Amino acid sequence: MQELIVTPEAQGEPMPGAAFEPAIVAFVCNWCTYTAADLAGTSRMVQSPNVRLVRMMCTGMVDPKYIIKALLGGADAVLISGCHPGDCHYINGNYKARRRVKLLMEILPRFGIDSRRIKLTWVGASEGNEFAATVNSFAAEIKELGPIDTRRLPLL
Amino acid sequence: MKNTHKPIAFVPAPLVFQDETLVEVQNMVRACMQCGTCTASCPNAFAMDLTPRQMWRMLLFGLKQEVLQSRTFWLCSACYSCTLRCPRDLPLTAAMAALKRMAAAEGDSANRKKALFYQEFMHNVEQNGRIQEMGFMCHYFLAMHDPLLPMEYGPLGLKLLAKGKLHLGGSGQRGRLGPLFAKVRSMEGAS
Amino acid sequence: MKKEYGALVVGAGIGGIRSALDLAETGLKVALIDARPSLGGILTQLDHQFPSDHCGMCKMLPLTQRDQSSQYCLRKGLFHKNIDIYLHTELTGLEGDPGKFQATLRRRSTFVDPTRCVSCGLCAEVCPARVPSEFNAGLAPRTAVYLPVPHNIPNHYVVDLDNCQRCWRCYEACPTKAIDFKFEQRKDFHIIVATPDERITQDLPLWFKDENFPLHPTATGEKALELLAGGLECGLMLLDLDLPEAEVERTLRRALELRPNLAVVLLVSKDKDGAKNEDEGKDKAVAALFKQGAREVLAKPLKQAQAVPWLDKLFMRLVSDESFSLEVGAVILAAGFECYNPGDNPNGCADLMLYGSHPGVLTSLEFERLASPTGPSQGLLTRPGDGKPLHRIAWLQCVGSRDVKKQADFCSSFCCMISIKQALLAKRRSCGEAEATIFYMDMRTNGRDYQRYRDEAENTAGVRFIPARPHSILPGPDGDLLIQYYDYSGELREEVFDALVLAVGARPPKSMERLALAAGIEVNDSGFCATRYLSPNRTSRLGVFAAGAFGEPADIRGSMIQAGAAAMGASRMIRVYHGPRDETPEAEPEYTDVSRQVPRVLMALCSSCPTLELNVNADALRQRMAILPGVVKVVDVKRACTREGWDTLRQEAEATAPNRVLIGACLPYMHVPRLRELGEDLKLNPALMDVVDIHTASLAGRATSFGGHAACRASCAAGRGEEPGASPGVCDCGETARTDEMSSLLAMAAAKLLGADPSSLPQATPVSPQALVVGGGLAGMTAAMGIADQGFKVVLVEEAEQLGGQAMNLRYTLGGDDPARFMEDLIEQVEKNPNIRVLKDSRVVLSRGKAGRFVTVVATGEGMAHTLHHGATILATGGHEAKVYEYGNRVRKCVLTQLELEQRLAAGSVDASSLSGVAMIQCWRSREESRNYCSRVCCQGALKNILMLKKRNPGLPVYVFYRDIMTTGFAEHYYTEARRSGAIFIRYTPDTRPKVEFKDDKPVITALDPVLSAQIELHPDLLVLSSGVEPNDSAEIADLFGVSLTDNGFYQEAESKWRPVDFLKHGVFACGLGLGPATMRETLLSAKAAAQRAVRILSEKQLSCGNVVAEIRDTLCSRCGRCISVCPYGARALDLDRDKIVVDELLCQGCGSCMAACPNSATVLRGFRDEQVMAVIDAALAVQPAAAAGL
Amino acid sequence: MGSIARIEVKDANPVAALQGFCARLLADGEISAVLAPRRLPGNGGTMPALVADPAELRDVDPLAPSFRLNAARMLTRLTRGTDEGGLVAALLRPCEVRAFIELCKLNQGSLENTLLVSMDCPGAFTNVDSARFSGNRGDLDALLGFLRADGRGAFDGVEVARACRTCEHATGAEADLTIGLFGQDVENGLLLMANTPRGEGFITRLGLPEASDDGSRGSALEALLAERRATQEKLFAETTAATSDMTKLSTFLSACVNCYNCRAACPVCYCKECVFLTDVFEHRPWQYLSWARQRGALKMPTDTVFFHLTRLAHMSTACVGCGQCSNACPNDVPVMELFKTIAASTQKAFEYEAGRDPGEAPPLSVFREREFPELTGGLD
Repeated sequence: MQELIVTPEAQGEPMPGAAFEPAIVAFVCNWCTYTAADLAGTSRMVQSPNVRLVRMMCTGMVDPKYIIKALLGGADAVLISGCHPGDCHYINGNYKARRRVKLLMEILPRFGIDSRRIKLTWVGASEGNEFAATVNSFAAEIKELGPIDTRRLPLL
Repeated sequence: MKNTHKPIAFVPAPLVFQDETLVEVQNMVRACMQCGTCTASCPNAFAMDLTPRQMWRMLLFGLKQEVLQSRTFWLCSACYSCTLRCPRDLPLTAAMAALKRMAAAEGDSANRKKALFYQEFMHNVEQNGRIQEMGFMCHYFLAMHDPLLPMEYGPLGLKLLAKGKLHLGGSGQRGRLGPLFAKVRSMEGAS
Repeated sequence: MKKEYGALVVGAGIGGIRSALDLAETGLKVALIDARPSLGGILTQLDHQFPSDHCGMCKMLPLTQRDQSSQYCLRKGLFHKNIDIYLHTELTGLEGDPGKFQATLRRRSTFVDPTRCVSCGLCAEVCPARVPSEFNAGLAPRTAVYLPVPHNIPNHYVVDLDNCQRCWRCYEACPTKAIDFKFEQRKDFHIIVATPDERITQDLPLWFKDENFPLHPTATGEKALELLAGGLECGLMLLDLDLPEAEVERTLRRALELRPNLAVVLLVSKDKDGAKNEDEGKDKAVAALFKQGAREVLAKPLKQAQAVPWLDKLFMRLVSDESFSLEVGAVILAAGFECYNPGDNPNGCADLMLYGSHPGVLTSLEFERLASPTGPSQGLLTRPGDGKPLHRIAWLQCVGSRDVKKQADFCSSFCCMISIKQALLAKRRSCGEAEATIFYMDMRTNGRDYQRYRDEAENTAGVRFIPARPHSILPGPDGDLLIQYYDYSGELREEVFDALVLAVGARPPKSMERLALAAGIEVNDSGFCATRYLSPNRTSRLGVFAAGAFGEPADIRGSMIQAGAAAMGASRMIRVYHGPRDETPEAEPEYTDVSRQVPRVLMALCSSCPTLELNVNADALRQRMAILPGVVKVVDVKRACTREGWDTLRQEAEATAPNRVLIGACLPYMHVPRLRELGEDLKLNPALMDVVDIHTASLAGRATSFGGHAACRASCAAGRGEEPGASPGVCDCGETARTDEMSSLLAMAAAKLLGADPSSLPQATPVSPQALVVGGGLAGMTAAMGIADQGFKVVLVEEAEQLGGQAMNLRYTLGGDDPARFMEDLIEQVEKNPNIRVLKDSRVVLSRGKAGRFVTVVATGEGMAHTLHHGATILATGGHEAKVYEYGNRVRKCVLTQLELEQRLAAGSVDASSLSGVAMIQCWRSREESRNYCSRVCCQGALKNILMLKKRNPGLPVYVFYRDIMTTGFAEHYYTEARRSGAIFIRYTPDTRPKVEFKDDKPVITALDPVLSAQIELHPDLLVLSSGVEPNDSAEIADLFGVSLTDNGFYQEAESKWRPVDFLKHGVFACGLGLGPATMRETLLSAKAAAQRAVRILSEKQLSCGNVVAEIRDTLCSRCGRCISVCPYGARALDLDRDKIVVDELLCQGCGSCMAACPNSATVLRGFRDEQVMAVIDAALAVQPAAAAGL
Repeated sequence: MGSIARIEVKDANPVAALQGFCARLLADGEISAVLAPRRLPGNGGTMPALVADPAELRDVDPLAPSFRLNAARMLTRLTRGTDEGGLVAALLRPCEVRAFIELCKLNQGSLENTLLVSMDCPGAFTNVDSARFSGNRGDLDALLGFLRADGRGAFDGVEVARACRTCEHATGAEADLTIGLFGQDVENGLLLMANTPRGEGFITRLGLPEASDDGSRGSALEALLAERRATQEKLFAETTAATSDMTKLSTFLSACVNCYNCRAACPVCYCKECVFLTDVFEHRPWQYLSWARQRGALKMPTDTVFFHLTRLAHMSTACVGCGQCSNACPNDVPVMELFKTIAASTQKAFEYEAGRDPGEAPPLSVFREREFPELTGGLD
């Protein structure tokens, strides 16, 4: 029986007293930010465990429907992180990402999805500490913001 | 004394290479790239009317007379810090000394007067084997033909006397440096 | 077995990497070595580079055949199929001749086994040594066992033996036993001590008793030789010079015959009061013995505190270091340069600049580290020491450059631009509040876009440029700096600054003498490698080439072009001596077509790394992975990174015959190259395999301690009063969180693999092995020769009636070469070369196609039209001297341009001796709004003419009005010569420009001399204007080939630093004056670099595209054209006659912008289809962190 | 404003006058056919028809307040690619003109091959109501009554569609020619105004008598627009309140059955096949099961809110507010209200107005180096 759900506890009641742990999907570009993430990982800058990195070739590839899919699929927040403007391996991928996130920032907050749940940031290749700080502070901010209300919705 | 050099207009001399003495000094500073390190490192620059850098510039332009009128090279007390720091490795202190010699030889009466101090000083050392301040001062004041000059140096002289710095007279070293001066003269003669 | 390589590249900085890539992409095997333990040279320490103030190193990576090389940030590391990288390795000898060199290399061991080290950092925590870190330019300390560069992957620690205190704590602390000092080999490392001195024979055993080396003291040489003859496994022999002279020499010779690689150390008694000549005798003897093979000298009398560590380190060196030799066709030296250290003496300037004594005085490299997020202050610009934020910063130029007294009569050419960049960086970091001041003599911004960069810094960002040279830097109030300087008008100024950055120049690397000796090349008087002006990429030895900044200090763009030229030289040398590459390129491995099969994923978890078993609930993980959709088997593999581990993986894979393979291991980048092998064995396309890093996840939320869950479980159980080993119960050490994270990482990777597109790639496009070169000037001809000599056909199209172009107007060069004869030889070679077909008086009419398959129509003078099929195009349309119609130029006889003067002097029509005075005006109508760039050649042109004039008439007064003399590199020497010859240089600014009138046909020039602030009036016979360089009209050529131009009409290259001769449109390259103003030397270099880039395409029989490439599902496409405008590489076009949008697989770099622009995914990116990404998002969210699941 | 001409109306029948106007257009050699609303036999209301023979113009009734579908996509098919079939004149409502301009920016049609004739749009009834309005079945008096209401037309209490009541682009100034209705004595004459050079050319060619706008049209228009903006504000407020969080949004869209009719009717949704119909959204059984297990329960069909949000992201910057989505929705989901509200804010954010200017590039096809610093917290 093929089964995507991998945590038996998923159905059962959550551990008593366990605090809310936000689930964050991060779309990171394969060049600068992924290097910073590796750097943060190998030099042990403690990162919150509930950020899942989805490696894209460039932030210019992040389609608005991925961000909507993540938020509707139960992600409490979405982080899009790419190279600084001018560093992009594909010349101008990050400029496109900025416009698409601007469009989503005009649409989704009107439906009660807090604008702080979508974050666009630039992280350079050697900014391991910057990446760790961004991820940690983002996770803390979302943790305090609370779970997104789409998770309970039967309507996907 | 602030740099009172007033802007002058000039037409650089067409062929600058006839005057050998000028050429000799020019060759010392020809490679100057006007970086200003010499002016900046000179402890006496505050008192100079032309900064050393401007002087080298005028020298290269062939403005011999204007250079000789300035006091800059007389104020050089040969501390060699400019030569030490010049990024073009130019013999700047030697150039200042050459200018002093040139001023003493060809300069106008004012320059010759300024050279008197050095000539009397050397003459006194040659005679006495060491500097005899009293003898040297008498000769110098006589040569300067300026009755008021001793008055200016009066207070300084008394202070030196109090400290026992003035050697009053009579010394066992008379004429001892004679052969040295002779040798130098023969060498200068030959060069 | 001696390894064979096409080329050996010495030095893996950006110059070395560029040369290696340029060669490797043409199919040659390259050995890339570097003395440092890490890749990237000085660029690992620089995060921002002018003129774009951004990094961009990854743009060097290959564009076609992308999957043969690494596709991630170069700071992490480099992998290419044809490049083997040897780090910590030096060249010790080079014999043989071009085509068949024997290079002997010595690899200094790092004492850390790369397959075991998981870079957990425990060894560095216990190491007591503290040494200034080279990576952070001495601003922060590092330990003796350290991580050379934080970003590299795989990131292994390295033991720096020279600073190691041999306390062996790191050896004990290492959890995976990766550090190996070879203790066990001490007992059979026999040491023979041949010395008559009893004191030594008694002391040594005492001193070394706990070092457990077997010692064999012998009184005479013969006894020592007997021991050796008796088969003693001897590692070291100490030979005392107090033995009779002849005996010492005989013993040494015999010993080396018996044991060729025996290390012999001479004991020389240097008693203080010994007579002088006795020492000389000894020195001569020692020198002779050295020639015979003695290794080192140890001064007697020996002291225990000094002898024991010395012997330990010698032992470790002898045992662990290895020396090996390679057979190579050509050698490229790219050892780069080192920054001048103001602190070193004799020629340091620390006393003047308070460097080292005042924390506020930094070198530019230290400032760079301060500004870098991996730097000591995590990128905050604060003063080392008291941490005061840097607000008022001063830069001082030419520290250690342009300084005869410091043996540096050259200009390092990059420090001016670095200072401007750092000033802008400081301003941006402080949102504009920081005040930046640059003290300079000549601001050398002579790159094509550099003048605009300086203007922007000066006018918009507000950086102050002061033409003065501060003389004394004094400690100011509360830790600041007091800087005194005389400004141009002679006023003494004094300002207080927080920090002073010394723009340090370039120095040859410290190992330069050893390298020059080893490679047999000559060094010029400044210590850099000697290259000739008209063959700039060659060193003095045939077959050995100079790349990057090794020949002459150069900025990144210059290094890249030099590296490309060196690669071309090497590639031509290899092809000439090896003949055209006969062996066919290995056939493309054919993979079984699995597109019809249901996806079956084999998941292999590398279970051996210590953190996995301990920190994660491994069996829960395996059980969850087994029920993932598509996963048919989950297997454990022990140490996947070793050969045996890999074999077990292969057997498992052959057994289950999956059509997807997912490996969970540490350091994925190390395994990715291996997938290619696995793919060949399993006949499965490597694109259907993936490696995911589970090691970092296993450490999440846990510092570095390796207690792991077992220890914690015990403590948890104890805490709850149960006896240890009871049922594992709930424990809060985060094990469940880590298991969740790891299973979601694996689930995500599996989901991505499930959606991978198994259909075969679009078939490779055959390449027509011919090149088209447009423009027959110096650049075009050199490029054509470069390609033709490597065995490819070239068509050279020239508009004019004969070849030569602008370079024909030159008569002599600064270095005294004869360009005219050089051009004649070149033209003759080009016209006689069988591979080159020259079409004169002809123009390109039409061109279509893409990299590898261009079709161009060329119309010749007689009206004939040739259609040519070619794989690469080089645009070398060149430029000309700018037309200046002011001040009587072209009207009056007494006004010339520099070029005309040069031609007339050479032809003798201008007789220098008859002249009474010459005036020159530089930067005439250059570096101003209409032509806001420095034309780079006119300063050198002016100096050339001055020196020629002065040679013929030393007394001739020459006055030069200039703004900044742009003589970068070794041309600075001629600026000094010109001044020494008597030329007077008068600086002017755009608003105090010299005025020119004419009185009885003679120019009269009035101008202000800023030094004397006096008006000058000159009456020269001749006025010479430097009018600068303009590109030829290439607008038509540009849009024929689909490339763009800058606003000044030069070619707009893909990236001004990292791809200086490429265009964004792949397959089209540019070189020569068309790219930007350049001297003959630079034109030759850019032409050779462009030739090598073209050969990169022509050397492939067919060009296959990368795995990640865009495809179009035509039925869904409504031809709206949004994907065409959004593609940065112009890889998509609307095919009008078939009314379809088509993708050019070669141009497409797989960035995915088109996919996000298309609303109904009519265009998809292989490997990142919408379903795949959405499945990955689902998998990421499916694993709810336990607490939140039930909400 | 270009030159103004006057269309004579004989025996108080403006429809016949416009039919005559179309006949004169057809008579002009350059125009090969006219696309105009034509009355359907039987149930009343009009559908666009491509009339080539002037005789067939008799049933053409551009003034009828019936707006069954947005003709913009029709016109793109007539004008795609190079000019094969000669010029087509199109009598369109303003929202249809603006939708057509947006589609031309996406290379779906071309402005060169058509003469756009628009009018002061009095609005139209929803499909259901328009069938019951006698004016749509040739009752001239009812139609005249409707026209005289200057955009506030109604019959026995039924007003025009809500989309029209909140439309502030009533003048069709983006077309080549505009027929002036507001504030005119429709029984005697209509204005014809030229907005573009091509319009000017046709006016002179048609030789209609000169006319001058005595300002009555302007004031009538001003009054109407003020009213419509007020209703628009009310609509926005109402919709924003109704969809202020995801739960409210899901109830707002709960009647949706993923029939994607709103996408089919929408003129600016130009995709051949919506991505939600392609294989991208054909989920495997185990996907549905895992979503259901994750949430406990799962409304089928899925991807409803996802579809509407994605469609908002794709075309909210191009939405012209024509209301056809609500018109086409079988389950009366207030789609128009949602899309018009969101479109207003996204277009304001990019300072872009759909259909305003053919030369203005759509927001997501243009990217600049330095913009929207607030998005990344001023990070450069």
